[in-house]
Amino acid sequence: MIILLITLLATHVVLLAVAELPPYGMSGNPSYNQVAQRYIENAREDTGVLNVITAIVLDYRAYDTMFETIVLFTAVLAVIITLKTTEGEGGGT
Amino acid sequence: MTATIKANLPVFVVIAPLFVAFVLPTFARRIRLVESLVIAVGVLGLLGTGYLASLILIEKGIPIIYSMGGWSAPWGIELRVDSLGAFFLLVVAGVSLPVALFGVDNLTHEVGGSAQTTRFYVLYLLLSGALAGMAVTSDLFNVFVLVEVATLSCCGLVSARNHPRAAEAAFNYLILATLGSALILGGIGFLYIITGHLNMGLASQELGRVWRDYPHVVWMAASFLLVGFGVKAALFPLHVWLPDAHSTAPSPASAILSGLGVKGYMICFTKVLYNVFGTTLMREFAMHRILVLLGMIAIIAGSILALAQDELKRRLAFSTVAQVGYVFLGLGFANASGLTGTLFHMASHAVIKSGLFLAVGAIITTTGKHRISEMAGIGKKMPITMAVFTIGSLGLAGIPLFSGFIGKWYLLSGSLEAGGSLAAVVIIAGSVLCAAYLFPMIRIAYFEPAPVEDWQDPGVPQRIALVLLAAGVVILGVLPGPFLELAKGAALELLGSM
Amino acid sequence: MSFTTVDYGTMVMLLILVVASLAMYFIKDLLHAVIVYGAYTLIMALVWLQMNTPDIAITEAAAGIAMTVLMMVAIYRTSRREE
Amino acid sequence: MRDFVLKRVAALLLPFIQMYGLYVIFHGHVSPGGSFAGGIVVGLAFIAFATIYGLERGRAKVPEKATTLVESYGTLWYGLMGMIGIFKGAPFLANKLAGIDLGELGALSSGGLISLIGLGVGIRVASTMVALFFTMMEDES
Amino acid sequence: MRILLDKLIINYPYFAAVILFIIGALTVLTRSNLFKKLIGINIMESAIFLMFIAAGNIRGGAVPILDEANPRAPYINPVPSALMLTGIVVSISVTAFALALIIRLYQSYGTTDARRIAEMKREVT
Repeated sequence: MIILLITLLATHVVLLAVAELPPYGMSGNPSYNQVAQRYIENAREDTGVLNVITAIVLDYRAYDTMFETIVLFTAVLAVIITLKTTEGEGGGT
Repeated sequence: MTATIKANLPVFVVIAPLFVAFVLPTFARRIRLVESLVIAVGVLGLLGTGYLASLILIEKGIPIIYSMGGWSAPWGIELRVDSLGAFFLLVVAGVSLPVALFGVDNLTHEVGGSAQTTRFYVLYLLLSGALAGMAVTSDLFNVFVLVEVATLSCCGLVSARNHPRAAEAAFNYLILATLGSALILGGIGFLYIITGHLNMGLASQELGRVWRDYPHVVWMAASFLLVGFGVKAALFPLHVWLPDAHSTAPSPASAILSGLGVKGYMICFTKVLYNVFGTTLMREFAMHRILVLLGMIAIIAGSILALAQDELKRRLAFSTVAQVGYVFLGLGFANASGLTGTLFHMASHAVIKSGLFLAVGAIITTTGKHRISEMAGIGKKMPITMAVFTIGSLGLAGIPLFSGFIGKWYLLSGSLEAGGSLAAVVIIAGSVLCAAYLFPMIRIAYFEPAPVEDWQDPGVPQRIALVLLAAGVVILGVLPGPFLELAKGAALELLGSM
Repeated sequence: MSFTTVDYGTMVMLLILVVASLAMYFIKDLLHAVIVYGAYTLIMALVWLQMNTPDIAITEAAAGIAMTVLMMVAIYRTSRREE
Repeated sequence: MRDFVLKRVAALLLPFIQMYGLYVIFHGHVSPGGSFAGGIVVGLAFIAFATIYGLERGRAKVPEKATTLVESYGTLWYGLMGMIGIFKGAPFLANKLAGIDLGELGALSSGGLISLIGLGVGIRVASTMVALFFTMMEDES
Repeated sequence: MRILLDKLIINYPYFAAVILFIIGALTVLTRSNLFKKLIGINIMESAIFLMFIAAGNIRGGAVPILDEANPRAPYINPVPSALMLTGIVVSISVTAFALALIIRLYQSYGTTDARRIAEMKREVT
C-alpha cells in the first residue's frame, strides 16, 4: 500500500516534468538545433556516407562507439570470469 | 615523434590501459608477462599524467582541449584536461599502480588460476581506463558510456572471487547500478531535450537561457542525476549494495573499488553539477541545501553503522559510506574552500582507503581471520602491514601531518564560510567517530598478547605497494603543495564556469 | 489541442507495450514472461519504425531476440521455471 | 533436437540468414542497419546452428580460441583504426582529416575508415554473441 | 489537472515512457525473482530509449538517409538515434552479465529467488 502511494506520487511528479517538455513531433524543438542540421547537411562531404546515423555513430562520435564496443568486451569477460571458475577453491570469506 | 605523443597525450592516458587490456587475453598462460605489462602501463600512465598535471600547473590552469576525430565542440566529442581532470588523472594513476603491484604473485590465491588472474587484470585495466576517461571527458553522453564501462568492470571484479556470496553481492550491485545508470541516462535525456547540446559547456550556456521555461524539467533532471550518481557512489540511503560488494571482493578489487571506483562517479557528478547546472541554478533550486543535508546524514549514519561491524572489511566498507558523505557535503557548500576540501579529501581517501584495504587483505590472506576481535597481537607479527594500517587510520581520522587533515580543514572552513555551523559540528563528530571505529583495531593489534602462530609480512611486491601508499598518505599530509594547488585551481574553475 | 495530431497506430502500440510490461510483472511462469519480453521488444521495434528510425528498429529487433535467446538459455540452465 | 525437417530447413535457411547479416553489416552506411544489428544476426545464425545440430558440432564450427582472439583483436582493431589518424598527424579517430579517400558516394566502399571499422565491429559482435551463448551453455564448474 | 492532461496527450510518447519506467522500477524493486528483476531493468532502459527517440522524431519527417534524387522535407533529428544505438548495446551487455550471475547463483544456492537466497545466507553464517 505504501509502495503504491509512493509510486503514484513519483509518477505524478515525473509527469509534471514530462508535460512541460517541448511538444512531441514538432520541427521547432530545441533539440533540433544547428547541430542536428549540420549533421544532416554536411554528413555527405564530411564522411562520405549517406546514412546520417552511421556517420554520427562511426565518425562524429566514434569515441563513444569505441567505448560501446569496450562495454561488450567487458561484459563478455565478466561473464567468463563469473562462469569459468576453477573447482576446489572455496575463497577465504 | 615526441611532438605527436605530446599533442595526443590526453588520449593516450585513456587508451593506453585499454589497448594493453585487449592484448592481455592472448598471453593468459604467461602470468609473469601479464603482470609486467600491467605494471609497465601503470608506470607509463603515471609519467604521462604527471607531465599533463605539470603542464596545467605551469600554464596556471589553462585547459588543454582535444577534439576527438577533429570535430570540435558541438559536433564531436571534446576532451578537456583542466585542473580537475589533471587532478583526478593523477589520483587514478597514483593509486592504481600500487594496487596492481599488490596483486603480483598474490592474486592467484584469491582468484584462482592464471587464466582467471589475467581476466581480473583485464577488467582492472578497463576500469582504470574508464576512470581516466571520466577525468578528461566533457561530453554528457560520453559520461554515461564511461560510467557503464566502469560499472560492468566493477561488478566483474567483485564476481571474480570464486564464492557464492561474491556472486550475490555482484548481482545486487549490478541491478542497483544499472537502475542508477538508467536514471543517469534519463537525466541526460531531459537535459538534451531542453538544450539540444551534449557538450557540457554549450549545454550549460543553453540551460542558462532556457531554464525559466522548464523549471520542473530542470528539477527532474537534477534529481535523476543525483539519485543515479548517488546509487553508484553509495550515498547513504542508497548504499545498500556497497558493504557486501566491497567486503566480498578480492582485496585488490576492494581497494580499487573503494579507493577509485566510487570516486569516478563522484567526479562525474561534480562535473555535471558545476559545469552544466552551475552555481546559479544550484542556488535557484536549493540543490546545495539538499546535498549538505544528505552529506551530513551519510557521515553520521555511515560512521555509526561502521561501529556496529565486527568484520574488518565490512567496517572499512561502511567507513567508505561515511567518507562519501564528506564529498557530497563539500559539493553542497559551493564555495572555493569547500570544493578544495572535497577534492583533496577525495584524493586522500583514495590513497588511504586503498592502503587500508590492501593491509587488511594481506592480514586476511596470511592469518585467515577477518574479525577484529580475533586479530590480537598482529602488530608484532606483521609490523609493516600494521604500520601501514596505523598510518592510514590516523590519516582517515584527520590527525595533522597526515593527508586526511588538510581536506577536513578546508571542509571546515568551507562550512563556516557557507554559514553552516551544524555541518562543522558534523565534520568534527565524523572524525571522532572515525577514530572510534578504526583505533580499536590498532589497540588490539599492538597491545594484546601475540599468538604463537608463525605469521609474517607478505612478499616483496606487496610490501612495496603498501609502503608506497603509506608514503603517499604522509607526503600528501606534509607537502601537499602541487596537489593543493591543483585542487584550488579546480575549485575556482568549477565555480567560475557557470 | 485536439486529438487530430495524435498518431493512433503509435498510441495503440504504446498501449500494448504498457500491457505487456504489466503482464511481465504479474506472470508467474518465467518462460512465459520471457516470451512476452520477446514480443515486447518486437513491438518496441515497430514503435521505432513508426518514429522514423529504422536503424534503431533493426538493432532493437536483433538485440531483443538475442536477449530473449540468452534469457531462455539461462532459464534452461537454471531449470526451475516457476517464480 | 533430432528432428529431420528442422535440420533440413535449418540447412536451407541458415546460409541466407548469415548472408542477410553480412548484407546488413556491409550496407550499414547506405541503408538502415549497421554493424551491431548485422553482427547480432550473424551470431544468432551460429547459435541456431548449435541449438539444432548440437553443441559439439556448433563448437567445432567456432572454437573457443577463435572467439577469444576475435574478441580481443576485434576491439583492438577499432583502436588501431583510430591510431591511423594519429600517425597521419591528425587527432585520434580522424577520418577525413587524416586524408583518407572517402570514395564514391553511395558505393559500398565509401566512407573511408567507416566501412573498415564497421566490418571489424560486426565480426566482433557476432563472435561476442557466440561466446556468450557457449559460455552459458557449457558446464564448467 | 485539465491542462496537465492536455499536455500529456500531446506528449503521449513521453507519457508512455514514464509509465513504462515506473512499471520497470516497480518490477525491479518489488519482485524477488532474479529474472523478473532483470526484465524490469530492461523495461526501464527501453522506456528511457523511448523518451530519447521520441525527442528526436518529427511528425511527417523523413528517415535520415540522404537521398539526392528526391530531397524530402525535414529529416528527423539523427542524434538521439545514434545515441540510443549505444544504449541498446549497453543494455544487452548488462543482460548477459546478469544472466551469467543468475546461473552462478543457481549453481550455488539452487534457486533464483532473491529472498530465498538471503535466507540461505543467513542460515549459513
